[in-house]
Amino acid sequence: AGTAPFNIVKAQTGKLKIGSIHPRSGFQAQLGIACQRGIDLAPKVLQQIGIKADVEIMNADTESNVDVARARAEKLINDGANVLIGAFDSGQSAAIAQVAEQKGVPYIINVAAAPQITEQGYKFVFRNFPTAPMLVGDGLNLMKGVFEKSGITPKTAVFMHVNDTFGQAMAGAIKAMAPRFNLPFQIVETISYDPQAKDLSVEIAKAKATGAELLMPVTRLNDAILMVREMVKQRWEPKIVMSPGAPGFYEGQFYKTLGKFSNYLLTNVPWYNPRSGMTQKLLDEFTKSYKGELFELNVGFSFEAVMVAVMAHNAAKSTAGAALADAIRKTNITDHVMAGGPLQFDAKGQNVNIKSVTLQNLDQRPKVVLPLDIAEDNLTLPLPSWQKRA
Amino acid sequence: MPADLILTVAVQGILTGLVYGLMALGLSVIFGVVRVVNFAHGEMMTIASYAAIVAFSAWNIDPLISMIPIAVLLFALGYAMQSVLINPFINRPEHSQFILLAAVAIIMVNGLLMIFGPDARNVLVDYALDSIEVGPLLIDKVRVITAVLALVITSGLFAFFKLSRTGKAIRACADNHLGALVIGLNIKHLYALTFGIGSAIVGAAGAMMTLLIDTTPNIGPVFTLQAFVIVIIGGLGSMPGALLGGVLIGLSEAMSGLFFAPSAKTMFGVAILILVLLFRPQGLLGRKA
Amino acid sequence: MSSLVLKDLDVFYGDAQALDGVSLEVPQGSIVAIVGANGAGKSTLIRTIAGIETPRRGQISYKGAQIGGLPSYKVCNLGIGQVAEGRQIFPSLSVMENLEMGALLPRARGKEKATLEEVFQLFPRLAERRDQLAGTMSGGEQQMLAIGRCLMGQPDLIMFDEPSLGLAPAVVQEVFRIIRLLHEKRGLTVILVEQNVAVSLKLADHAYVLENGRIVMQGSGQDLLHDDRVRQAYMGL
Amino acid sequence: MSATPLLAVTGISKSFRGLRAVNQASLTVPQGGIVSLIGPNGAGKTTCFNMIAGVFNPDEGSIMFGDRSIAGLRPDQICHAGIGRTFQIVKPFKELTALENVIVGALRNETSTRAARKKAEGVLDQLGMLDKRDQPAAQLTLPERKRLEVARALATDPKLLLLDEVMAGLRPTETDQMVAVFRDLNRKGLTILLIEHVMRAVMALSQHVVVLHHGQVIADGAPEQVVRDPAVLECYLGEEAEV
Amino acid sequence: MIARLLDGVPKRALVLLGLLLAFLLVAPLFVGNYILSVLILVLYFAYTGQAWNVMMGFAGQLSLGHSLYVGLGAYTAAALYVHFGIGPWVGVWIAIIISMAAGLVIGFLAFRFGIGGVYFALLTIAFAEFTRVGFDHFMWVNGSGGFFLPVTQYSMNDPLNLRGSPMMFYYILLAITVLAFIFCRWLLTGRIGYYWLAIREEPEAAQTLGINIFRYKMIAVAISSGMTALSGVFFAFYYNNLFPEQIFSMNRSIELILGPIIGGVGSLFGPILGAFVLTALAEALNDIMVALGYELPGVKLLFYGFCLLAVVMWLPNGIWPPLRKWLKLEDRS
Ligand SMILES: Nc1ncnc2c1ncn2[C@@H]1O[C@H](COP(=O)(O)OP(=O)(O)OP(=O)(O)O)[C@@H](O)[C@H]1O
Ligand SMILES: Nc1ncnc2c1ncn2[C@@H]1O[C@H](COP(=O)(O)OP(=O)(O)OP(=O)(O)O)[C@@H](O)[C@H]1O
Ligand SMILES: [Mg+2]
Ligand SMILES: [Mg+2]
Repeated sequence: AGTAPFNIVKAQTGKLKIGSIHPRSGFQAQLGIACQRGIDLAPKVLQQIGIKADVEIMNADTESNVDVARARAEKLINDGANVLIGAFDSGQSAAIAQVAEQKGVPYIINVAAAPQITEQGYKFVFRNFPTAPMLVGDGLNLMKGVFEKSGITPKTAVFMHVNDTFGQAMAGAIKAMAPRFNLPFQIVETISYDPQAKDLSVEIAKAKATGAELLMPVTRLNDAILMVREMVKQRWEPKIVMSPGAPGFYEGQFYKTLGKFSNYLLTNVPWYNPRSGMTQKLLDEFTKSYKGELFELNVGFSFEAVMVAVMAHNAAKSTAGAALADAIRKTNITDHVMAGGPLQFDAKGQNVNIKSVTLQNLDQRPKVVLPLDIAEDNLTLPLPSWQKRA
Repeated sequence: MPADLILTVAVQGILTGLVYGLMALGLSVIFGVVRVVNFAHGEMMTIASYAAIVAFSAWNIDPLISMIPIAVLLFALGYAMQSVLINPFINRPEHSQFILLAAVAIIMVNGLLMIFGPDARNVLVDYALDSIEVGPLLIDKVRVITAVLALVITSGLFAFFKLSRTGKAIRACADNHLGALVIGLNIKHLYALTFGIGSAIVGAAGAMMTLLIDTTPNIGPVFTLQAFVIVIIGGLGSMPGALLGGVLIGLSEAMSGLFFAPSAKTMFGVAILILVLLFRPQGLLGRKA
Repeated sequence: MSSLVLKDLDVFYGDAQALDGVSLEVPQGSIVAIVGANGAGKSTLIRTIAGIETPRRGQISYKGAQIGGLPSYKVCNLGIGQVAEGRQIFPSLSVMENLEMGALLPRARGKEKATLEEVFQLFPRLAERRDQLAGTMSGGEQQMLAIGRCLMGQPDLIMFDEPSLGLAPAVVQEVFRIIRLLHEKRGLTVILVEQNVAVSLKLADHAYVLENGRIVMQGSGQDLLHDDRVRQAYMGL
Repeated sequence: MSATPLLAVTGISKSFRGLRAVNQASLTVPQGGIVSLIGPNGAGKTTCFNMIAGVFNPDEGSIMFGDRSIAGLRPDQICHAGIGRTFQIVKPFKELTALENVIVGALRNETSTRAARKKAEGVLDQLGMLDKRDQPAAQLTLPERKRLEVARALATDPKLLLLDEVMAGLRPTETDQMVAVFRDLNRKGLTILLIEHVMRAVMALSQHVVVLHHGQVIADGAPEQVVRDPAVLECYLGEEAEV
Repeated sequence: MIARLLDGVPKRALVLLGLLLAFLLVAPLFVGNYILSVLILVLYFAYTGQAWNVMMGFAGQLSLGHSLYVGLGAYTAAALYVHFGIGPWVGVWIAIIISMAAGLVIGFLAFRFGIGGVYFALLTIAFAEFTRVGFDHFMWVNGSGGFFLPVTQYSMNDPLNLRGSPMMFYYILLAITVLAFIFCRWLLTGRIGYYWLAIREEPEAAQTLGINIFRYKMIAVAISSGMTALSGVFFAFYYNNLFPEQIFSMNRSIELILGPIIGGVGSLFGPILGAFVLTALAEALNDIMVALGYELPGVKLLFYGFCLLAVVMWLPNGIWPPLRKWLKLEDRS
């Protein structure tokens, strides 16, 4: 239905046109640009590791806006994109998914955690990123590991989360799943704050007053910075600060801004496998191209999305949507960048093998401390006093 | 709930509120005279913040000092904006002015985005994370400094408008455009001056703000909205009103954050706004038109 | 000596021409009346002299200097004051503040106190109401305020645009008395635009008749007062 | 004069922040009459009008229209009761044409816009403004706008018309024309209460004159009688009054 | 009634209007999916702009919080559909009622207390913000987590449930827009139109001519909010996911009113023209940027800002009045 009779007949073979669609302006610009870096590096790195990458990348900017995301997706497809990759944000991704599905163009979501997107019955939509429940499940599991390894078992915890789409998805998942995990602590207070908050002093004062030993934050970058700063000012030192799977603590800006105060904070999050050879290649190339920028998960997942598309193209030897989608569904990449099992998609198009790691900020950069088989450094707890830091 | 917690939060709320008030003051001054609602208010403040950040990162100048040249810079920007862009719009309908300034805001945001990129930037002075202990209370040092400065600037401005010749002439212009022409006031200059003064205040506030929060090109609208809320609560055009409004908002946000859901605290500010508009539309300290 | 000389003035509002080749002279220390029907362009003429409208063509000189195209604040500061049509007071400022505003011109600085006394003498009502918001005063009171405010600026030449409009007959007489007084006692030059043609011609040394933006007739006040055409068209006689 | 006057104002007062603008003023307008309200500037004439027309609530006193009390009604309700008014400081609908301005008034009693248009044209014609029908009100001169005020009010078919200085700024010849128009309307049954400083019009039109001073009625009677009243001469007309 | 609608409309205008409609009717057959989706956006903004224009352009009440009505409409219809299986064509009435109720509450509060101008505008923003934060916590529709409508493969169109291809959405929206145009013309040429304009121009004078200004302002708010709710319903079923942060945001309110302001406030054709111009401009800019290979984020919006600026500077009443003059169509439409 709905296709125009005079539409150009699409080329069935040849170069794979990948439409990369991210929020590169507007309030999510920072993250969209990080994703874009992973995409831009991909063809070169893939060639280097011997994967034929006959691709052309077409870029589009969603302006952090759902309507625009949808229109840009239409435009990319109209201009001949064979695969779409994007879009960091759940709302925008959901809008793009519909367009892709309708036009029969495979869409690989690199980052976006709202579980509903892969529950809506799409045939052309794939996601190489965990859903919020997956994130939380992994996050809680790793927590137990952290307690065990450090020998510190908190009795009380405060859960603080940003009240946006992502924060609420995470809060929902924690509420639903925590009972099943037999956690040693009790959540004595849940504090949610507005994503546009410019000041978290009240929130921290409130949290401090509970005397909790564990702080579990679900943040974005800016509020993560605000939060830690406020903790320093109010001299609140819980034994452990550990994010169950949210951005913020491991981002470049976080380290730049907070310096020594960024250290020892923990995040359980899907991450690149530092032991993987492919990761090293990508990392080298990244450092060369973007001096001073931090290599993090958005870059990794975006790179992998291109890899999936490229390998599917190589396998299908076609750029036709259905053939590509079939090939993507059959994806099975054991050696890749992100930690976890082989890169595969289930019937709903969800990669279920992604595994989180525990990151700890040490020397002002994120280091994998758990699981031990890929750990880069040792876990250091409890959180040292703010004022005594050198 | 422990009393010292409540007290700490209240004090913090009031201090923050004073800085909010200063920020809103710029909007109020401009509206009070030029009768133009500056929808690019938050964006101008963002420009000031970036100026402070550049001054700090390039020459290591403390924002509390760079504040002065930045205020001058913003004064020039405001003066120019009024004389070139806004002046032809003085007698146009509100929606037309609104679009003009919305367009200016779009240009500013995206200009900043192009120049500075989307990353959050900030200024880290060595006292940024210090606190002052007052009995059982732990008060943020930066907030105390900025709040005091906000009070000083407001008083200065107040005196200017009430006592100085130019200040009074500006008020006359606001009242009757043609009347001012008839008695030989240089309206264009006075309006531009006002816009400049309002912008200079915004500039000072923006520089200070870098000590409290991180700056991204997109934070403008939030501040614009907040400034509106404050100014309307206090009374558009009333200078003490802006401070009062700021304090009320700061305090109500702090208290509602403490006693209710922090994520809903902006609702309380808006709720106060709605109540004020309904029962005292001219604002708490505003004069009836 | 002529203090104000207009030569071949053309003024437009958009495409519509309001003044068409207007030339006139106002001798120093005289009263010049300008009469004409509604919409003839009298107010436009005054606004143009005051620098509020810009002429498209023609020259205006005052005391020998070219002032055409100067902004209004400069013109005012040369000593050309006006009591505008519709009064144009500052409604939300007090009477006192309104008067102060009149004295902001550089040329009036330092003389505020004395002038204020004088104004209050002329208009005791203003002294009574000094703290009332000007906008809440009656039409007549506002007219007095407008004149008072203009005087605060120390003008040498005052242009009155329909000063009697909407005033009670006694006040109208009072206004004309004051105009004459200002003229005689202070030697002010006066340009008077009035619907009350009979009175203004009686008062005037010289008068011009404006029709559709053109000067169609001129002469001494007395001559025009007895001119049949004028009597018929403007005085209903 | 008929038994019940059309408008009977008894003892109304109004204060603004301590200033007593109208003080126990009373006046009556008989059915079919023309009454003038005169007095020095600031005497409270417009304020009286505003109370009759529902803009202000009188602090005290009663206003009867026929046998109905109208004090405290809203302006639109006053209009529905049958009183039309003009504003001293004119308030035209600037972006609408002269005709459209009058149509708004005419819709008060007409059910269709077509009928209203027809009626509005009639009213404009009556006031000699038909040639200005398609000009936006913003482009009219002040006297024209004053006439537009009258036309708009007339189009609502009032029983009583309140005119606030509609002759100001007119040349004597034009004043005479307006006087003729009002005489004509009056002959057709319209009752008029007017505020005017132009004595030429007051003398020519009114059957009865009320003089207000400091918010109080100081004289009330036939025109010739009132203009000779020493109090009126002193406070309003001036000694050397030439009418 | 038809006679009244056509009263005073020049023949040329009718012909041009007919041509435009014919063009819009056949356009989907000739354009690709992308252009079609752009046209949908155009119609969407044209319709919503028209709805806003009733309040601002006709009755003179500046609302900067129209996203409130879009959001309420969208959430109501979507929630009814998801939770109770009530289809959009039933849900839309409830959505309209709820939006109208919200509009009437705001209107009542504001107009009873004599709030107007800038103050009214800011009150509308305040209410929209208030509602946004409220919906962030309204778990029945999943709070800030976002509310998702089920999406299925579009194998066939189901207009009854508003499920189907863009083509279907296009024609439905076209029909709605045309009806709204006629409806507004009908309003504007009638008693209510004259009364609104009078209130817009000079409320005090309007009142002395017997107009109950409170009532007519309330009617304007009710009609405008109700019409806007419909656009929200459409939004919900077209995009299938709703986030309070986006649908109630101030940016959306601004986006909605740019069209009519650029096109020409108070005219019937202004909102439509404005929607065309703005959407086309946005798309064209995008193409130009891509063609130039200019990748700096922000450039496009920057340019957009300059274009807006140019329009307001040099065409104070929007594009339509001068265009109308040029087309020699002297009528208010
Ligand atoms: N701001 C304006 N814009 C457009 N036209 C104007 C403007 N002001 C005046 N006009 C027009 O210019 C002409 C001259 O107007 P002006 O006000 O000078 O007349 P006037 O002689 O003072 O009349 P009146 O006795 O009514 O005051 C009139 O036709 C008037 O409609
Ligand atoms: N809204 C108001 N607030 C305060 N004072 C007012 C208000 N309206 C009128 N007044 C005062 O009430 C008095 C009477 O005013 P009003 O307008 O009724 O006078 P008027 O007789 O119509 O005079 P004029 O002939 O000059 O129009 C004046 O002194 C005026 O200053
Ligand atoms: Mg004039
Ligand atoms: Mg009066």
